[in-house]
Amino acid sequence: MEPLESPVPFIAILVPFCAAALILLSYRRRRLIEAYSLLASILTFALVLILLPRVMEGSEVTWSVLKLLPGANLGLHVDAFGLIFALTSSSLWIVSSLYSIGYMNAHDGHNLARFYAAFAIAIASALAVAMAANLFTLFIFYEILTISTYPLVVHEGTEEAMRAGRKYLAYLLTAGVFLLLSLLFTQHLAGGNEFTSGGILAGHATDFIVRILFLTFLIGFAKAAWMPLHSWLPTAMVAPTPVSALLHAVAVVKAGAFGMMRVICYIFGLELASAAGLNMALILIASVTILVSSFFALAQDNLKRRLAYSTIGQLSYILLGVALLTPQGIAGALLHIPFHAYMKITLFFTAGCILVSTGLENISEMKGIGRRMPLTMGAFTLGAIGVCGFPPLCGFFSKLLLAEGSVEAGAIPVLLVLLSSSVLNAAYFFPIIRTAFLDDPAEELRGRKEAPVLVLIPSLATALLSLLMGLYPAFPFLELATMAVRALAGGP
Amino acid sequence: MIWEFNFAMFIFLVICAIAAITVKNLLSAVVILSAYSLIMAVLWAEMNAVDVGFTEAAVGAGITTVLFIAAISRTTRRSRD
Amino acid sequence: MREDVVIRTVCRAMIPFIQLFALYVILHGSSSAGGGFQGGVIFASAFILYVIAFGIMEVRRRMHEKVVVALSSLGLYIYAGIGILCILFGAGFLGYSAIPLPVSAAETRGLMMEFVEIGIGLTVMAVMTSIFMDISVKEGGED
Amino acid sequence: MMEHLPVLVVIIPLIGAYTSLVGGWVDRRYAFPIAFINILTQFTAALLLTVRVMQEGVVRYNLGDWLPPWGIEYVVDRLNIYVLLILLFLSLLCCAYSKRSIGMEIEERKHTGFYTIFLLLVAGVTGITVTGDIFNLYVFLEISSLAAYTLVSSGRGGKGLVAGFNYLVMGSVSACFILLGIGHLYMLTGTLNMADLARVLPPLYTSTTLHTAFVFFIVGLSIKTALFPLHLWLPDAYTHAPSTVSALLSTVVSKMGVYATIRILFSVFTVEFVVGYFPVMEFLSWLAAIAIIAGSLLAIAQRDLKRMLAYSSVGQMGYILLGVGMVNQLAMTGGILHMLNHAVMKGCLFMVAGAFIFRTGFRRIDDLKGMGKRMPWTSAALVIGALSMIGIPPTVGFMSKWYLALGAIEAGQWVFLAVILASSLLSAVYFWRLLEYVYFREGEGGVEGGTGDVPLPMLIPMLVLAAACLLFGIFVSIPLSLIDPVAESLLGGV
Repeated sequence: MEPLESPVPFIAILVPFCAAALILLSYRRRRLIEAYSLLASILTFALVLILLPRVMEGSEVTWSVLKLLPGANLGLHVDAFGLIFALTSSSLWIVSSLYSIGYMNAHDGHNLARFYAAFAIAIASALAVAMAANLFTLFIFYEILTISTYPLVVHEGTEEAMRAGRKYLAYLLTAGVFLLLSLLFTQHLAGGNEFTSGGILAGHATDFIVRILFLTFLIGFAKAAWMPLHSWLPTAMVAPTPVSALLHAVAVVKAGAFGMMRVICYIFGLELASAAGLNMALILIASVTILVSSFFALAQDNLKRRLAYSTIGQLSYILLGVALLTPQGIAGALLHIPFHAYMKITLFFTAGCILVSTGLENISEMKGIGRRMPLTMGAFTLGAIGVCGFPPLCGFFSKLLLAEGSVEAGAIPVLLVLLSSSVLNAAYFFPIIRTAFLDDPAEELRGRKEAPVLVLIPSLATALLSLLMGLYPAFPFLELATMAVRALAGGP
Repeated sequence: MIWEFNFAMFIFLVICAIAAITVKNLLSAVVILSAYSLIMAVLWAEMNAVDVGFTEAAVGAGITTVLFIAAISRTTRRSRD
Repeated sequence: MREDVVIRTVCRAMIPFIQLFALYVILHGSSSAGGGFQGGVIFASAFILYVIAFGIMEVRRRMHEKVVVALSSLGLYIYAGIGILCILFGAGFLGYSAIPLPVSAAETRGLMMEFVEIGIGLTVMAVMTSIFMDISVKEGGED
Repeated sequence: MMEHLPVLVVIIPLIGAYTSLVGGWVDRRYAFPIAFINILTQFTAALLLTVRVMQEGVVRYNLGDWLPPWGIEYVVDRLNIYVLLILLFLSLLCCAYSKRSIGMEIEERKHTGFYTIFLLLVAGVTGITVTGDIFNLYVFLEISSLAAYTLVSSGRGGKGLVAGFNYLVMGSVSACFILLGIGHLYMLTGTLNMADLARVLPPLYTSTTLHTAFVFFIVGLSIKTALFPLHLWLPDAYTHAPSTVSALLSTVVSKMGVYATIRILFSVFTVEFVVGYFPVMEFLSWLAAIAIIAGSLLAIAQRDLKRMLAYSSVGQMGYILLGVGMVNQLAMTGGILHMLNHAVMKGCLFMVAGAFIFRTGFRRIDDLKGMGKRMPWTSAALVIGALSMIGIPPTVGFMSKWYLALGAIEAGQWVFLAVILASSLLSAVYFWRLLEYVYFREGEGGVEGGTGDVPLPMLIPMLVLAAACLLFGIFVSIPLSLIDPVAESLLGGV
């Protein structure tokens, strides 16, 4: 079907930007800021939702924003592939806006205008990454994403936060330079950088150059937190919990993984990727990351850090899925973007709830917390089960597809990695649940109640959503993923 | 063009230049510089660049010297190095 | 230098001649060696001589610093004014011959050139004098 | 009047200089409005001239109705008008900025003189850009340099005086070299007209005299542009000059040196010569690459904000010269584009530094804690300027980086590519430290004295430049439409 020209994607990205400007201008009025933030999130989600039926019909929506430089357009193009990510981040923005309001109220937050504005810009950039029509657009917003999340990481203003911020920038700006390098080379070799299904590099470069380019791309997408370029992510956990939840579990890291998928599928092309042996390297990196990060997670006592290492492992699922280069694998990887997002955000939200109502961060101190905060820990349990990949939560489906994909590709070691990873996930999540529910509550927890409503509701909502997605995986994500894979295979 | 004359002038010029740098008394240095300019003016004239010679005489030997002296009279007379 | 009769008398005798010579240099700039710049410098040196002989206060009484400023601007205005006058008469900037004077084109050109030289001379004289005055005057006092 | 625009843009500030002197003589307060209106008029004239250049390609003007090889010819093509617009735009903003900013830094009785010399400097740089005569170029170079020396030393306190003196000495040495170069050329060819020179030089490309002249030019111009090992005058001059002057130096004065370099390398000597007969471009690009890295490293080591910006300028000049030195279309476009971009961002940053000094008197980066809250608009301008220097899209800094990097790939110069990309990381290091202090560290106690932003005359130019950092980044096609043919015509021989 002919692509549809429509400014809706552009407006969807513009809304958060405008919201950020409004927020900064009314920096003295707290309620107004919160209202802007919430309103913008709902509006953005609605706009993305408008796109959904069109894409489901099989049509693609494009909008050429601006011819920035010769050969480098700023353009948007929404297909099923990108819409999955766009839907995920925009829908989760609503809940995390609510959550931020509750969290910041409970924490007596400071510099709120800066916080909400940076948050909005980060979301807008993540959306733009999802809808980018070419590598250039993707790169631009990838960089803006880096910059706009920095104020969030150092939000607390402590010395530790500063150090974390510096590390964050050091990793991600360097990655940005590598991505720019890759972009420039792509431009130079292929004479363009539009995302084209089937790739644009084939026939323009030798295998050796393709491999080098793949390496620079991989370093460029260090936001995907593959090992050994992962250490910025646990460090960035000093940020306030809503930030860790949405950005470091969803938007930022997924932008990295998503970008890598885009590049492999639409710049290199699947044939070239398998011909040059790129998938083997990626499978190796992803497998190692999955296993090693799980062991790291086992060793963490700080809940947010444990979740961060878990995120690192789960992200590599996505890389692994795309590296299989089979339809099922790619579909699984695509599905894992929203599914993991819903589950992981639940976990982070609940970690924040615990922090808000008890001030605890370490797992060893959370003895019996489940009895005091049953709803919170119930949500946590759901999320944890999902991440481990057990039915009926949504995590099960993405892992199932990934496993099918690995069988399809004949990569049995990958299957083993996936299975052992599930076991390891269970190994680091179940002790928490056991401590929370079965141990006797500690003295200092006496009298503590549930978290404030504003932070509790989003946590429950995302937990329920991940359950619902597990029960009805088809709509819309599975369908979108299937469509995306079909489009990649060259079909209608 | 009398090359012997030019040569002599040139020697003087070099002597003046060196002297202007080496002399400790700034006032003397200024005077030597003014002599330098005058020789230079003569040399310019000798090279058929009368206009330049004229300027050199008026500016280099004339007004600059006065300005230097006025400046020195406001500061110390001896160079410190 | 205050009460030196010899210097004063000699200067009094010399200064008019120096100024005359300066005028000569300025006005003959277009046809022989010299010109506005050199003439202006010589003119300025006449003033400086005057300062040396009679002290700065005397000079300031006769030629106030603001007059110096005005003169330096006036010189430039003469130069730019003639240039623009040429433009107004339809030629290029400083295309003298376009100015309709009741003399031949070559004469007009020479005449205008003299005016420009006078302008340059004025500016140079004024600027040189003011530099000297600035250097030789301590804050508010006499040197 | 339209046909006289090339000469009018030079004459207007010249008249204005003395008018503001007379105005200041009547009343000190008149000097500023006269100067400002003057530059505004001149800018309008330049815009009109742009229209003509876009229509006619090249606008020629014979001074005093003398025909070209004998008389002085003013030639305005796209490169000229591009540089001219940059210079006048920045001069205009610096002038507006100076109204309040010089109040603290320059004694009041010198204000009239300040504007006079300011306008003389503008006249000088304008002259450089429009003239087609190489000796005339030298004269204007000297006018603007002399004005610059004076302005540097015009501030209170002795440091500016010393810095100005050092600048004077270095500048005069460079002027001597350039003059010697011109002398050699004249001796060889008997003409001073650039177009004429370009026409008669080719048969002489093997002549030793010509090579000597060329070396003189290169050395002289390198000092003027503060190319790395010859940059020593720059940090002090930029640091100790009054804030307006720092902004003016980094944007206007440095660009005129770069412009002169490009003109002489490509319009007097041609690409054919600098590549084929006297392979200096390779050497220049290496120097520029070293300048980029060294400038950035030195900037990291600085604690004084203005000094840091000064060293970063050394690096940024390297960017421009690197682009020019790689001798291909893309890199050349990048280098020339960076003239505008660097002017916009560095002007903005120096104005921000001036605003901090104006409000608090702080020069050291460590003292700027918590400024983000005390001076929100100024700090916002700082953020945009700094991001642009780092080269974050879609600011202007990214656009030049893009072109330069593509040019380096095109030329197969991997080292230069690495330098360009690494330097953006290095600038991230020193600018991010600044941002960290300004925004993310709380000031210790309330600093008494000023809170709140600087007065509007200082704030508006700053914000205009900050906006320009974004606008020229997003609508980069506007400057590119001027530059693309320039890069092509400069490289015509290859």
